[in-house]
Amino acid sequence: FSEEKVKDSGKVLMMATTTSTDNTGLLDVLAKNLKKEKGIELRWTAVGTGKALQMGRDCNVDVVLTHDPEAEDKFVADGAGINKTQLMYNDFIIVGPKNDPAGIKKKSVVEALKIINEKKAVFTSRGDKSGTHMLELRLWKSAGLAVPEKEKWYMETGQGMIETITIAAEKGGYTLADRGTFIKYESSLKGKPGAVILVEKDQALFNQYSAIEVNPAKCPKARNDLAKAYIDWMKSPKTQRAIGNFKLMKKPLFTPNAKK
Amino acid sequence: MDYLAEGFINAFLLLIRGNEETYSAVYTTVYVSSISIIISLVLGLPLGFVLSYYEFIGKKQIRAVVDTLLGLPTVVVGLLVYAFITRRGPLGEYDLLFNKSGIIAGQTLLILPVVISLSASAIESLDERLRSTLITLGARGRKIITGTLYESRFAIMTAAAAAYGRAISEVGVSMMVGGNIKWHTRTITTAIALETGKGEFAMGIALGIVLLLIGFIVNWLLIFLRKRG
Amino acid sequence: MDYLAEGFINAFLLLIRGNEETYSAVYTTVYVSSISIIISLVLGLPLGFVLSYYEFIGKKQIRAVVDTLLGLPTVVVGLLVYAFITRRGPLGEYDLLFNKSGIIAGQTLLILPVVISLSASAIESLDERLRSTLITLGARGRKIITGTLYESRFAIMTAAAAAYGRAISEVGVSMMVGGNIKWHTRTITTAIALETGKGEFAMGIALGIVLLLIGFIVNWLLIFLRKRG
Amino acid sequence: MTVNSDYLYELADIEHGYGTFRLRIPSLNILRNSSVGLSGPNGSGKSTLIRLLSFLEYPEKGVVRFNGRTHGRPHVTMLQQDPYLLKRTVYDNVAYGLKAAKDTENLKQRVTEALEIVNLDHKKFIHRKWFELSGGEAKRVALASRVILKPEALLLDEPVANVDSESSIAIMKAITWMKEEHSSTIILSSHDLTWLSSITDNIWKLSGGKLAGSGTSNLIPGPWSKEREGIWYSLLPEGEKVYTHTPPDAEATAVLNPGDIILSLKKLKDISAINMLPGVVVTMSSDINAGRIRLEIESSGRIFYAYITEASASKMKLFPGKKIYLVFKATSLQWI
Amino acid sequence: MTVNSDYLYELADIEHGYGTFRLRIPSLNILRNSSVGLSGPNGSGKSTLIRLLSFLEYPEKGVVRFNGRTHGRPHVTMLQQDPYLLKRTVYDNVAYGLKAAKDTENLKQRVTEALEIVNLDHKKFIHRKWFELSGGEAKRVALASRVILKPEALLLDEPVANVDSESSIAIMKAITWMKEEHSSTIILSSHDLTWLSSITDNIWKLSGGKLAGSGTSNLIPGPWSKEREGIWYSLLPEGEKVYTHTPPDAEATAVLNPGDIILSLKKLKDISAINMLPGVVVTMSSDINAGRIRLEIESSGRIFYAYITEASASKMKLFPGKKIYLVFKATSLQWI
Ligand SMILES: Nc1ncnc2c1ncn2[C@@H]1O[C@H](COP(=O)(O)OP(=O)(O)OP(=O)(O)O)[C@@H](O)[C@H]1O
Ligand SMILES: Nc1ncnc2c1ncn2[C@@H]1O[C@H](COP(=O)(O)OP(=O)(O)OP(=O)(O)O)[C@@H](O)[C@H]1O
Ligand SMILES: [Mg+2]
Ligand SMILES: [Mg+2]
Repeated sequence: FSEEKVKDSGKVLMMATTTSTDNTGLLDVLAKNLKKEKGIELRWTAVGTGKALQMGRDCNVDVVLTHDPEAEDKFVADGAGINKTQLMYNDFIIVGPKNDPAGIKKKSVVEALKIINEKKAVFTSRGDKSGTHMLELRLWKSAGLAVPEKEKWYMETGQGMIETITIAAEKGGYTLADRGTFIKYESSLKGKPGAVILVEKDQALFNQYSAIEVNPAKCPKARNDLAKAYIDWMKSPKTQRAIGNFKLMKKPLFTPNAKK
Repeated sequence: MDYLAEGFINAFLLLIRGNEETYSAVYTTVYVSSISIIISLVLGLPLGFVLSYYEFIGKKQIRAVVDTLLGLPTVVVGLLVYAFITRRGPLGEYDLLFNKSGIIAGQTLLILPVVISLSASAIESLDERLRSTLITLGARGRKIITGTLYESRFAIMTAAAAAYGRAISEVGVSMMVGGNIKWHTRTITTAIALETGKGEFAMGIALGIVLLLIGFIVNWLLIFLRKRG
Repeated sequence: MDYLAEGFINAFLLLIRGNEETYSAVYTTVYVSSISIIISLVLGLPLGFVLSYYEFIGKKQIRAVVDTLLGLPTVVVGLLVYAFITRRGPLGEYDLLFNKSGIIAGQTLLILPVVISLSASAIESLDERLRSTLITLGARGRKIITGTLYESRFAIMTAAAAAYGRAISEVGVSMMVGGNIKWHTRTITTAIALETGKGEFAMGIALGIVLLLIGFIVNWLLIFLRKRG
Repeated sequence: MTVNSDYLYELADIEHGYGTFRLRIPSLNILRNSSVGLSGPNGSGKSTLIRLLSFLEYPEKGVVRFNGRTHGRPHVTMLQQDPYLLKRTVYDNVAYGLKAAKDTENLKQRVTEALEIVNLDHKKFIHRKWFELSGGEAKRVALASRVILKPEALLLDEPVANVDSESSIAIMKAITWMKEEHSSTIILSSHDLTWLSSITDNIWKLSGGKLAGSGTSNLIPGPWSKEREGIWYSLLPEGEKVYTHTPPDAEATAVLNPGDIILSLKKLKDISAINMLPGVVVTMSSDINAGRIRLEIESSGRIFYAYITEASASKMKLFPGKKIYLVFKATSLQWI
Repeated sequence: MTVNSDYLYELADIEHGYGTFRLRIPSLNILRNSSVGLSGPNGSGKSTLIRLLSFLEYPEKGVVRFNGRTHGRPHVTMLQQDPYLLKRTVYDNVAYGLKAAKDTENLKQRVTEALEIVNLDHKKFIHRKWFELSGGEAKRVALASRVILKPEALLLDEPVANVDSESSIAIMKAITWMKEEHSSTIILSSHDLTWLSSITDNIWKLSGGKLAGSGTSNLIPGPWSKEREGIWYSLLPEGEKVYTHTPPDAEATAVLNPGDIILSLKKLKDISAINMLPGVVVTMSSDINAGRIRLEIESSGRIFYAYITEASASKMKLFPGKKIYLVFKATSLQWI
């Protein structure tokens, strides 16, 4: 088990993050740079935001990178984390079948949700307390609607983004997705996607990513030094530029917005 | 550790308070895996018999393939079935995807190797004199199969228990083919995966306990069939 | 359907071109599951022997519990192990989480019931005269165990194959306890889960084929041990 | 269809074997409704031949014809040497064959009868499980489950090994009854020649996979060593020599017909017979051919069979324990 | 420690059974370096007693003392009635016990010797697999794997069932050699009383789980019916009646000592003995007690054993097949 000793002696930073950062390949690029520039080895486990925060609470990681502002604030308020730092955002979209049977194309988010509710069009929900799911719940609220949990047309998939889009496409329904994953979805289907973007660029659809250090007071074994160094490095102009330049299918995925 | 205690309490509450969501998942789990196990036994036991009783060329190779399929990851089975029953697949028109019948197809595929391999092994362990006894007593064809299976009934029951265990505990097929759709195709295991993904570890444990309870009831029933001890 | 064909091609390319990531996952898978199976056999075979050879009160009940544990979902095992080895858990100080040793612990827990139940069933199917033969030939203690296991060696090998299959195909423990960390705890199955999560179904199938190849090699080796046909 | 309707079995040019063992039978016909015994040392091929006759195995070369056809499974039933009981009750074991044949009329009563035939008290045994039986009881349950089928050919491999003497008589009577009432053809193997000859029309002796004369022939196996030109000998276990003329090969087995042996109370001199072995009478038993007595004589660690008439027995005052000489010519040994 | 060093086994107040069967032995002692035979009908408890003596099972009541102690496994070895070969080669089967005892000096040679003792050609058999053997060969391999252990007590349950006559002699000699050279105590069961009495010092007869006299006693089981006051009878299979005085209960089994039977060529009149059964001599064999001949006489479907001296045998011109009468008194029947 010799290689596993590295974790204690060397500079190994353990991070819990959401699947979107991992699936897009952004972290692979950043981790390579971090190793080169700072000599820190970044290891991450990609899970839902809920699970990522729970792993932070359990002191199993040193830093978390997530995208659910409310849950993050609670995490900090509970004393599990410190120094929440905004790093970047991407945006959400509503996707659906090309022929758009409910007719939500180019509508605002709130209107689109109202129409879907009215027409009882199929809508698939992540239903997994991920950042995306939490945003969706907030959106139903701001549309003045109760979450249609028990409606037949409202399907909770309890799965990842790709699966949820896939299910929506199979069922000819709509869903809320992050742009990065959707680009990935499009690319894997080689230009014959079962769903297309119908609603986008709405202010309400911004998706903020933040990093939080796990509280060293609660987790004495956590490598807070590395966590701090990592966040500082993420905030640095060079890294911020790298985030902005990261592209998939020639489309940028994330917009850096760390405060100087 | 807290999760464990909390999990036990939750499991208790779920069952006592009659949590509707949980009962729906329990129903789906039992329904889907019971049908899968029945289909697998009906198909698998005769195949296991053939694979152990007769001598033919390639027998060992087939046996190695079946034993290899014991290590088929559930996600891969899920993917395979998905490829066939997706709308754009060859069986797309039957609307199996995201339905219980899709899960049943996948689980059957998954546990068929278990039934075949373990029943073949059970029949191989039988006394060599059984074959000649059945034949000299005048058994033919189907009678030889049923007679042989009956002689190895205790080991066959273990094979069935192992296959059932694999069916109720698998998550890859149910997730990929069933889609974990609430009230419809959500099984206990996909619910566990979901809760765990949400970070609700105690709830995951609680559902795990519920699943084990189901398994225990099934195995307890089997004990009454194993009269001889 | 397209991605099945594509999957085959990809599997071929992965292996031929010597994809480093894939080899790392292959190594982790083989390393972790080999150690798990060895530990499980060392612990499980004697327990299986005790559970079938001796008569004692509660034997049937224990057997029912073991058979129930065959249906333990991998995620639940993952959660259990997590609860113990999380930094705040009783074994937190040993730093097992997100390490191979944690996965090994979880897989061992997962496949131990398989080894116990199937080996107990194998020993139960043995001729009743074996016991008195070993005793009258002067075997005592450990010699009786090894003698008995040797007599049921073909069925025990099937038990081992089934347990190995369960270990290399499981994803819940590796994901929850190992964390699917690239170059480190990523196994083939967690890689498949990742690729599938990304929608890279062809890649998922490709990795599944790689996994099956490993299983096939292992089972092919076992065939040479099964001399008698 | 049948070439010769007198024969139930016709075997031609049979060859069959495992490992180094070969059963070779150029020709053997078995008359319908006869009872044939098989004897011979361990490993001589009795069970192998019985398996071929019951169509459990098919010979590598040659054919076994049953009623002129090359298969006969439904009309033949066989009791293995080391029978196996199904893991069921005695009743279910005995009834199994009839149930398999869907012939379930009066089942209970027929099972009861079959148990009585093998001398088992049905009240005591019918509900026992397969493992609740002693060795001889298990053997008899297995026999009952064959007898109940009333087959055209009944093949029994050592039916009375492990069986007590009273049940042996009962089984003997049951077999005779099967032969007479149901016209069954009976083929039996046994090491108990007394029992076997009391029930069979004739006995075939097997040795090393070959038919070595009929009846209770004596076998003298090699190796043969040269004593002088034209005279070879084989050593008996305790050192006496049996002489013959040049054997076909040094490992050949010779057959000595019991009828060719002369018994003498004294050592004879100046006679043409070269073999003169000292022996002790072990048992005397009545032969099925009335008026003849079968003797088992131990000589130099080997049992020889010989026949004697009742008249000469009382003239010679022969009784078990008496010392006598076995006299026979070198040319009496025949090669197989 | 040992109370009486002459006895290897001391059994007191033994009770043991399965289902409805009970073995009850109030007392039984077995002399060191003796050879004891067990006979009796199927299901009489021979194998059960042998399992107790080999410490494979422990009695429900009472104790089996071996050298004064209540356990003796390492010094005792037993051959089951229906032996099981380990799934290995013949060599590994025979060598297994010595390897288990870590006594591996000269192993190869000792295995070879053990095979020769049971009359198996080691060159032919040593490398065979367990399934490449005929019934009698398998039995002898199992026997060889016991004999090789040279135990203090050697228990053999029907060692010569399925074994050919030449090997029976070889086994008989091997057992005698074990007894003489290794001071082993030998306990054997068999249905072949001729063979058994040629090798044992005395034979215990079992019937329904009880010791029913020693030697080759005749057993007459119930049920008993009342003929008239003080006279009851039991029916033999073919209708003859055996008379006795009032039995203890209607199901009791009576023992008739062979020495109490008088043989007569004619039906006798006006004698005090009430029983006069017609019978036919089946076999005559020499008894280990020289000068005595053991007779098996069939009467009414049952075999009776009787003894006769050589002198009276030749006076009566007795030979197998002869019709005679068995004469004995009602009071000769004893109850067990
Ligand atoms: N499966 C097998 N593989 C190899 N050799 C075998 C096999 N079965 C039997 N033999 C050999 O074939 C020969 C004949 O066996 P068979 O059982 O016919 O003898 P048998 O006359 O019935 O002897 P027994 O009196 O001991 O029952 C023996 O030498 C035996 O060792
Ligand atoms: N496991 C068992 N359960 C119930 N009854 C049994 C069991 N084993 C033996 N018996 C019965 O116990 C009695 C004695 O059996 P045992 O084997 O000692 O007889 P045996 O004298 O050796 O007979 P055999 O000559 O047939 O070998 C028989 O009536 C048998 O049916
Ligand atoms: Mg045989
Ligand atoms: Mg017995």
